[in-house]
Amino acid sequence: MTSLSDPSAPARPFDVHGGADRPRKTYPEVAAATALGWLRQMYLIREFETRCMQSYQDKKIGGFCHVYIGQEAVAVGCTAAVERSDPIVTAYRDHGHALARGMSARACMAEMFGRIGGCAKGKGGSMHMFDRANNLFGGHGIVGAQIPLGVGLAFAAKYEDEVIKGGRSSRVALAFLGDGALNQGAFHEAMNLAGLLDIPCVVICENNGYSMGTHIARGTTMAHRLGVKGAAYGIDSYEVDGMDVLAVYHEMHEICETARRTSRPAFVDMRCYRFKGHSMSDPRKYRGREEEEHWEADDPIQKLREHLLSRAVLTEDAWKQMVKDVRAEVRDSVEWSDASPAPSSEELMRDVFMERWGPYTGSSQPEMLGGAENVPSFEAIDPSKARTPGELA
Amino acid sequence: MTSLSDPSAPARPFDVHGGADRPRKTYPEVAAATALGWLRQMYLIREFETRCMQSYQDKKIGGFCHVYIGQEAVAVGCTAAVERSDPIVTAYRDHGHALARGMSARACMAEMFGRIGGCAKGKGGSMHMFDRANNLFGGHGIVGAQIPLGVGLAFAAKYEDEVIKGGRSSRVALAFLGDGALNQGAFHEAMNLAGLLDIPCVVICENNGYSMGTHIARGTTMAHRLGVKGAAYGIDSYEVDGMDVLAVYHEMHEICETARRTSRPAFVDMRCYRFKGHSMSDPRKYRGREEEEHWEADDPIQKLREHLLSRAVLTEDAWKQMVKDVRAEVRDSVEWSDASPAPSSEELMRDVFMERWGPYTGSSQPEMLGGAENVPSFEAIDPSKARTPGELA
Amino acid sequence: MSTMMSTSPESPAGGLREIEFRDAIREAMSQEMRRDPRVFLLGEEVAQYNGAYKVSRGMLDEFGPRRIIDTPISESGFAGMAIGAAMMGLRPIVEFMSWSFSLVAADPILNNAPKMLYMSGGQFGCPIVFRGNNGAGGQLGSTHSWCVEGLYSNVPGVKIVIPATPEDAKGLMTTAIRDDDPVFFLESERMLGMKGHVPEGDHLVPFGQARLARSGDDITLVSFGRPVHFCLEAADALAKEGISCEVLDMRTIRPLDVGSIVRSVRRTSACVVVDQSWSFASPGSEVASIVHRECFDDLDNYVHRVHSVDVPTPYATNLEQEYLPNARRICEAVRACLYRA
Amino acid sequence: MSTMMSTSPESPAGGLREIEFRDAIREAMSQEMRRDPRVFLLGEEVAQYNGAYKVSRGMLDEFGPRRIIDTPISESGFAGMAIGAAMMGLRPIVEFMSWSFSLVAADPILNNAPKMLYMSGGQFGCPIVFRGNNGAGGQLGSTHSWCVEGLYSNVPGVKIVIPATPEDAKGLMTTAIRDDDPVFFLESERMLGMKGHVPEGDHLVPFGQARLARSGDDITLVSFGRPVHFCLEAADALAKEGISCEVLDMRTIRPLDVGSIVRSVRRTSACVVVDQSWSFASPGSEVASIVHRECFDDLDNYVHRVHSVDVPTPYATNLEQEYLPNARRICEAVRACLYRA
Ligand SMILES: Cc1ncc(C[n+]2csc(CCOP(=O)(O)OP(=O)(O)O)c2C)c(N)n1
Ligand SMILES: Cc1ncc(C[n+]2csc(CCOP(=O)(O)OP(=O)(O)O)c2C)c(N)n1
Ligand SMILES: [Mg+2]
Ligand SMILES: [Mg+2]
Repeated sequence: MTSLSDPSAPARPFDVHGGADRPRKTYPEVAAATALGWLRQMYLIREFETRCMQSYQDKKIGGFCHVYIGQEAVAVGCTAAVERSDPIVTAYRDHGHALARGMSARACMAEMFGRIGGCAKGKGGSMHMFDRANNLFGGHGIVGAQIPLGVGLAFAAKYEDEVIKGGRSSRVALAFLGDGALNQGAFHEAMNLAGLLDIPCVVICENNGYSMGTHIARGTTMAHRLGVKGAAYGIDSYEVDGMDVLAVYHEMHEICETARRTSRPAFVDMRCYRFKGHSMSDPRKYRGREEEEHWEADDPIQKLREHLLSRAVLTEDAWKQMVKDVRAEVRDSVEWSDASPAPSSEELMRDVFMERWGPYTGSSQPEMLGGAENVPSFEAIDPSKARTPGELA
Repeated sequence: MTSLSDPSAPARPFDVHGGADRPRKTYPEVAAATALGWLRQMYLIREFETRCMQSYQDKKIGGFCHVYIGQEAVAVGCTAAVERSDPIVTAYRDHGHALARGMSARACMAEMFGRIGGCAKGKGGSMHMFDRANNLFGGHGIVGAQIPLGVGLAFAAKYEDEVIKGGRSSRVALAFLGDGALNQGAFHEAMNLAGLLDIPCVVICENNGYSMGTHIARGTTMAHRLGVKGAAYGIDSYEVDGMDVLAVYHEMHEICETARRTSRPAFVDMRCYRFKGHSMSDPRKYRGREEEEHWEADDPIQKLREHLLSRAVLTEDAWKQMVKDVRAEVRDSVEWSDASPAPSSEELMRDVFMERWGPYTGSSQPEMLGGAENVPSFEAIDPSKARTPGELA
Repeated sequence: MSTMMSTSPESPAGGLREIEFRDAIREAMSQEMRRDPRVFLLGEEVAQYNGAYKVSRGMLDEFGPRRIIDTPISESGFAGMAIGAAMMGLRPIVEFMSWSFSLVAADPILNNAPKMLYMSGGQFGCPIVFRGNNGAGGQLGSTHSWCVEGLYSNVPGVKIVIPATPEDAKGLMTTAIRDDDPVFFLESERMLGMKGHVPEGDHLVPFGQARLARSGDDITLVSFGRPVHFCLEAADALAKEGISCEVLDMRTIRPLDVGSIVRSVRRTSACVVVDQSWSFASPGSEVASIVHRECFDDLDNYVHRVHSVDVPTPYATNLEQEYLPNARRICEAVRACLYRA
Repeated sequence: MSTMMSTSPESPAGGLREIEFRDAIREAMSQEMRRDPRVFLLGEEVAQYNGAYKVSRGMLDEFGPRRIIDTPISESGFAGMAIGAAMMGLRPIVEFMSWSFSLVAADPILNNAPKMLYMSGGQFGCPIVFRGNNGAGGQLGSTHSWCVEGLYSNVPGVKIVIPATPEDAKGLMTTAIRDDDPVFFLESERMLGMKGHVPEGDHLVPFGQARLARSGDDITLVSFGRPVHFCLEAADALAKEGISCEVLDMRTIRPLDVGSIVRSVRRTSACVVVDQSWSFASPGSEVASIVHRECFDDLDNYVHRVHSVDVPTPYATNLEQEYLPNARRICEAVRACLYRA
């Protein structure tokens, strides 16, 4: 990682011509099983997203669909660097985070198919992947809106640890955002709050160089030195190579452990690239094929695969088997989603209020915040009553 | 001025213990008439605000009333540093800017009295001083909201000069804000836009150390080095001593001329202090009398007065005369406002739409933007017609 | 099965003790904070300054800075932060110094809080209370006088509470804090100093049950929040003309106690809605539309409506008075509705 | 004295040329930009990308980057900036990629633009057009499917335009750009590809004049924007049952052509409002309330209303279809209103 907090560090222009030729640091190896696990996860995301694109063409998926191809190392490396009890939140390009966090391909795919088997019963859609059991607090569709939420997650974790349990702050939250979200007021206000109140939220800008068709330098001042965006709030900033899962894991582990220990926020300029268009309708005319090829040559999956092959942690046969397994898993998710019923008409009215329908406990019993006595809700007023003529007394 | 763009400059804690003991730069003298004019303007503001406080006690002024006492050098020095054709916009603590820009004490006072003679016919109130003839685009009540407006003023001036007239950008806009407004998303978005689009807006943070009862360090990260707030957008930042009108004038003149020449924004940390409470209801328990006395010893009016006395530009007699004149002017503004009628009932419905009532031309014929052909409005639809049963054909 | 209590100043249903509206809100917050460590308060000037309007006076001393939290002027940021905390299971109370300042936070409070449960398929609720001054204060001008119920009540997934008495302020605030869903709690700067009998200890007033503020036979006045008092004033004046007004204080407009309105209007056959928000697409228009639907054959005249005038809020005191609903305009509407104009 | 034209596809009142809805909007913008150098367009992806929905396709080429301006994702910032520019006398057109993203800009668009003239006592107007997609697209989910007229129409000082045909899109956009006041122009992603006859050259449609989309005798359907087409679909179906529907396309809801509604309802004695916003405190409730007021003695039944269901917008296609107003639900409402259910 390059600490960006030192503002006298040389400016680095956003590297539109790919990371392949960049000088690389070397990182410590990780256990074989861990590395193979990452490879499988990254490949699962890649395959999954490929199938999403196809299913979108097949009109099984509606609305907006933003695939994560090219950025797999970021979600996989970041989630590996923290505990599952550390809450995370992200934007609408969220399938990768969901799968990396442990959501089943079935629940994720069925959500996009708009089926009852989806993580949000088909009511959220592609941009809104939520997974309570895995502490994924959603994908969010409004650019920047999830950043204050992420700060709130870290605030709550710290509050629970310190105020309710009387112990020490033990968790960090990860808030992911795209580079385009840097220019929303929500980013600014959230960063200042985190810096001011010592909130251990790690704000990760997945800097893929573009917000839709806009190159970062056309939308964001100081795009070549994003560290100033953290420095403005006294928050330590780091640059991380998001095309290399080993780099992501090691750097993020150190950053997150520092945040955990000091109970301070951090800001990460995570350099990466989306290989596909912004969404399904984007012909990518705003960038050259040459630029894309440079970045494709830096494919995080290929790179890890070759690395593991070269270290004999992986064999060609094992890889083939992995490919086969992952493809089967993704195919299964499609078949399962096809078979999953659409949500019933009652679902239309459900989940508007807690008191009326109760929280969803379909797939997993959520861990509630501990420490607080279990306060019984005030006797519920059925809102349906309020809608029909009642009695005065 | 201290350029804050060099981030390796030493941090300067916000100087709660007054500017009186600070080392001072010396600035070139200005013409006697100019200096005397500033003294009179500053003293006019002081007297005017003192009468506002009294009139508020007398219940002649309602709503919120935020006086400018202590900060007079800022409005006077800044408006002196630019042309009257350079548009300005500010927040709700706006009487000083209005008077410095040339609004009559009568129009300003009558506005607060809620009378038809007020600059906005009594419909705006203390927080909303507008003066088209003097290119004052309002005081604005929502913290931070005026900053994007200010950027828009500069944008429009440049657009008119360059796109419509085909010439060169010739004006700057001044956007004033309080230190508390630094933490609104509007500040962030406006700064990024100005930096990105080369908009010659000078953003002036009147850093009086407090937003209501909150010391800047309790609300704003990096309060001791606000230059980072400009640097985050690639905008040159400056610190200026706002308790010294000579300093304000000279520094702001240079800053604004640079902005004008380069068509670039600038950010100014204008160090000052409000001698009174946030508004009429503030007992100022959040700061010590000692701190206040330190700052009061740095009174910008006293300082200029003594400076001019020492240089024999001013005599004690002339000062007494000035005091007398100003007091008479302020007294007159109160009497005039007392005599001004309340707005008639018709004013309640007027000025909601242009087409219906036409623009206000009461006191001055506003200069419209030149260059564009004078496009006649589409034949007006009287909204009152739409509110009563009409005819189909 | 809903019940409506008559609480007039003569019959201190709230007990003998009289406290201010602001104290009633504070008492509810403090009692709930003692009861449940997940509850905390944040907002501008709520802690060291004791609240811009002294609603939170003394709370910092009792609960300390970890639970009574001063924020910068970043409504969007701290509203969003509180929503995140609520998703984790905390129960934040967010003070907007004024609801007029909530427009900069419209996205988190309208796009996140009310939709989180639905978008997540029931996984993440949002037990949060947003509260602050709403409606015109005294001459605060165009930007500071919002009646946000005119805007926000269109949105499903929130409960909107507008208390009119100190007793209800406490009872509804307690209910709001214990509620598992987002609640918008709308106070009035003009009423914070109003005194009333307020029960000590636990006091809960359910949502969706109107209060019978005055019973009468000739016409039903439907209102909520501060204008309830204008209705009572008008009812007094009209009584002298022989017109007997029933005044319903809705207390919450989401949910709305349609049953109580309908039952009253079926009896009186006439209805005036008094709503301080602007008229177009307001809670008042909704009530009118509902009453026409439910009481179509009972009504002797269409539902008359009294609102703030459809212009930005003027500063001048005479214009502001003309702008706001007031007893005079209510009396006129009642007479017109009863064909006595 | 207002006039309403019948423009059905059979009678090409708009001329022979057929173009898409998006082209009609662009044509109005381009013509006005040629005519008046003060007009410019800004927003996300409007220039180099040719518009996220291709409404501004080719405009960068014609007008250059000084007048077709790409912005960062800073709705509050660029809306405020454009308002400042409008105060200076320019005439900005601000594209929100979707009105759903305007919530982060609620303060500038509701607190500044509509109040500037009033707060300044008539000194500074705000001639600005905000435009973009409004309402549900196809399965865009809870945060991206706002019908902002449900919220924003409560506010005085803005004009709200919701065109239903390409011809009107051009005519109303031209009027909007020449208007001296702030205009919210609400398009629908679902209709951008719709083709229609659109006059070449100057084409202005006045605000506050409804369009008679179909004439009929038994009942008046009042609608605006996309649901107008659902009404026409329902009217076709109901014609087979012997029910003759008049369909009014309001075109603008602020100002609202009350006269045309009233005249029609006085003749038909029955009215259904179809409004895709949520029901509570919506334009639909306002229309219902007004019709009850103006036609109290003419109505055979209360005004029936069809809205989106009062829940956050669901993603699943079957739920979204149930959620939105549609021809089936309109037919049911019409039959119920005419006691034919
Ligand atoms: C407030 C808001 N404005 C606009 C949009 C439309 N929009 C969706 S994604 C996007 C681009 C975001 O780019 P970036 O943040 O870089 O994320 P990436 O797509 O690269 O992951 C835009 C403009 C939105 N969803 N929310
Ligand atoms: C968005 C918003 N939030 C809150 C307020 C209430 N408020 C008015 S002034 C103020 C303090 C502002 O302090 P600062 O910006 O430093 O200006 P100063 O009063 O010192 O001139 C606050 C919180 C407001 N007007 N707008
Ligand atoms: Mg990006
Ligand atoms: Mg200040």
